[in-house]
Amino acid sequence: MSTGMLFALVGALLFTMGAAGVALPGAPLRRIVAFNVMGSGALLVLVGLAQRGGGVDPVPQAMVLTGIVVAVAATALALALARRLGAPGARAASGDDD
Amino acid sequence: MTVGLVFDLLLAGTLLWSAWRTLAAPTPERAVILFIVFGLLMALAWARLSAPDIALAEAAIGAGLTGALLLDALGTLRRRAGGGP
Amino acid sequence: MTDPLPWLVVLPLAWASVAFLLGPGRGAVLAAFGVALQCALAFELAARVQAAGALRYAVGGWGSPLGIDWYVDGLAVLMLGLTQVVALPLLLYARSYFGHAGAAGRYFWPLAGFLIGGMNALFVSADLFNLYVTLEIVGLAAVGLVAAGGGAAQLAAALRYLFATLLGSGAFLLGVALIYGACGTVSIELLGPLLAGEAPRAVYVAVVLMSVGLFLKTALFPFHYWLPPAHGGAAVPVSALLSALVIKASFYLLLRLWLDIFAPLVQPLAWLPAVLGSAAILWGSWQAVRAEHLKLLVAWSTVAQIGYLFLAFPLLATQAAALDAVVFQTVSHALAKAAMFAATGVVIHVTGNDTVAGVAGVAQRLPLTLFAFALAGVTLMGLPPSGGFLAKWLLIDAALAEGAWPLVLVVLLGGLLAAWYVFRVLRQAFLLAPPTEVAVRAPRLMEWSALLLAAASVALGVRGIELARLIAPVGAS
Amino acid sequence: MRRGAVGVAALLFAGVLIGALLGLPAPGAGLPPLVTAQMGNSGVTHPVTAVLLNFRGYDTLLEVAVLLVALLGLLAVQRSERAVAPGAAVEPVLQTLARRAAPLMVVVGVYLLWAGASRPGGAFQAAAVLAAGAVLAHLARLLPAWSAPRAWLRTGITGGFLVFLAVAVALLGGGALLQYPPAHAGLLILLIEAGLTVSLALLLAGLFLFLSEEGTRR
Repeated sequence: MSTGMLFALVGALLFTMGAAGVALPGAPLRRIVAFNVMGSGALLVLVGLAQRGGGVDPVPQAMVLTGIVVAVAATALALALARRLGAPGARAASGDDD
Repeated sequence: MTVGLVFDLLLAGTLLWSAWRTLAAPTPERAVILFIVFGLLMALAWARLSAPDIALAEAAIGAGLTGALLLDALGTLRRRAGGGP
Repeated sequence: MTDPLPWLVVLPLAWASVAFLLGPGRGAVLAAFGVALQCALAFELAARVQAAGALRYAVGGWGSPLGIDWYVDGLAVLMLGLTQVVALPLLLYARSYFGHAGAAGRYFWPLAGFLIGGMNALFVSADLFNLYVTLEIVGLAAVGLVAAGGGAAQLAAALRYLFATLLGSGAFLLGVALIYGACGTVSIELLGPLLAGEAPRAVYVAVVLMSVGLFLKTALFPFHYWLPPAHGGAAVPVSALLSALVIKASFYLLLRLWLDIFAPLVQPLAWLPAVLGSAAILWGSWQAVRAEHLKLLVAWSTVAQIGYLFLAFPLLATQAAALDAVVFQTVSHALAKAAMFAATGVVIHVTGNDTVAGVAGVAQRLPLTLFAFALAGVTLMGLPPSGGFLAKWLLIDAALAEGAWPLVLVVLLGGLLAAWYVFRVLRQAFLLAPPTEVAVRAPRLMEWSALLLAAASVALGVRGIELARLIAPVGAS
Repeated sequence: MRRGAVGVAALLFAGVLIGALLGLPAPGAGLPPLVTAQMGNSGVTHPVTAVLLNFRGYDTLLEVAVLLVALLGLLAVQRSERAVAPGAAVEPVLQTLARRAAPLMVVVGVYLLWAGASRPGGAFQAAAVLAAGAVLAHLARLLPAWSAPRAWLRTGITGGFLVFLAVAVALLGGGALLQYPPAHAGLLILLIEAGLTVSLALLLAGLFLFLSEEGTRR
């Protein structure tokens, strides 16, 4: 199995885990982290699958750079909303470690 | 079995494990720290996929900036939840 | 005259950034001029497409597969025209609405500009990855607009909307990744022949992922959960833009993909959107009938009206009238829903009350606005001679030709339920108001833009033939 | 209940997805040969930069718009009056470290921008390093959080995007949107990248500094 295919499979699993984390109810911060795992997974599939025959494909690599920037933009917006909301989930969760 | 393949398999396993721990972490603090580790491992994976541009961007933006954003949010939310001043 | 196509994408992005550059709350006049110019450009483009057929444009001059292509046919130009035409009165309305409101309007103009620019870019793009980027612009701008200056409930609605839209675009992105991996290109033009033959299983997975992602963004039942709080809780001009246009953008993309490259793959699944659409019509209308708050009533009505868009999917392959029905429903709902939200905004502004019960007495105080609401209601119910009537008539016609009786039944039942929730508001409006209220004057501009949009949604039924002619070449391609 | 249902759905989906990936036939040549063939006309020598700023430069234009939209949304939900005051004292070690690191990060940023034409690097990486420097300086209390986007900041944030748009439109005269003439492609790409580096650095730093409340509490 090529490196590309291996990481494409890892990406598929990461996407699934992350998507489940976003879909499940939970503290906003956790869902934001899950969204980032999901996005990383999709991007890993994009490059890994394209390079599964060995070799380097600059086209999906450039797309992934775009994808990473889009992900950080969405993360910042989500955090801004969660912070203004006072994040009720964070309150419940920090009770057991403080 | 080449050294490269062994490294790839190890990296793949660690990546999945860190993602799982991130998502299943008992506290948001743990989740954020583990996510930063996950981001750095992602950068390694990009390097293994011969994508140094992405590895750079992932380390700086994916792990670095996103991590800083999450940590900062965590600090604020916790201070507020702790009934701050 | 130069080619209007690139300007339709560049212009809104430019005035949006300049509006931000000017500072918080600024940019209203700029936006109005920009969209007025975009209207003219869209009509010029429509004339060109009608004269010469569909256009292809290679951004950067490379052409697919190396570069990104634009593709503009009748359907795309119709969406471009609809977006600019609905946005113009809504922006004038917003200028009056945000005139005195502080926080909510601070970044409305740049966000609205990016929203419109993102939609225009989406309508013309023929590259799957580029479409993903346009989806993100539209999604994030819409979330920012919903959240702007809001209280806790509004922020919670925006966050829920954000997670829904991110999940949708994430699924779309994985679909794009699978298609690139399987076919080696993301150009829709080149994918056509590649997907027509025997496609690997990964492509089927991609089709399902992208379709579900777009269902989620279009708020098709049962993925509608995020829509009522978001559209019901946002500032009125934002609700109108979102309900009239933004959900249509993801719907347009879905329709385009299902008609074009996904067509050979989704044939056995075509009944699924119709089933979900039927459920949306019945459930959404019922919730609208039960809604206590005026804006929530209008938002639930959107959930129901989205359903009609999907009813025609099983008929698209065989009945030419089915596509006409979808297009008429898209256009007439956009106009009517923009009008209805605009009228609702005037009522809330004047009565200071956002419940259905609070509408009492509006018939005397705001006859013009109530007339606009009623006209928009005529379209939603599907009474002649409105655009909604034409859409539903064509749909029933196509369904009868296929012997699809259940669809006919759903359309009729949906019309009755729509009549119920519209007349609920109208009856209340004719009740006498409690006499103690202080008179607030209705802004003239807000009343007239609502009426203009409502009148257009009805007039569409009379002058619909031109639109049908515009999209006629789509089926041929 | 819901947790279980989502878990089962995720397992099923993962199985189908992995099966589909393993069932894919060997890939064709794909786009790399096309990229290689056109590298000479791209104005740069690094393939990823050629794709990012020339072949698919329009994607990058819209991507900057995504960042701008996120920042606008973030500003729109911010309270209008945010008192930004210098915060409490911080570890002197961190401050010294940040003082040393900041100029270094500027140097690295500029290097990455320049390197992007021929090897890994470019505007995005350069901007990310610069923004990381700003975040570090902020954590060391050398740079306060931003309260409202002042005129200079708004100019810096939109400047790179407007330069990009202006170049795109200026090229309409010679052909299509963003169609660089091969002879001038290198120079135009460098111009766009220089503008983008400033704007993206401010945008990325802004995502952090407009949100941060460190130093905003007395």
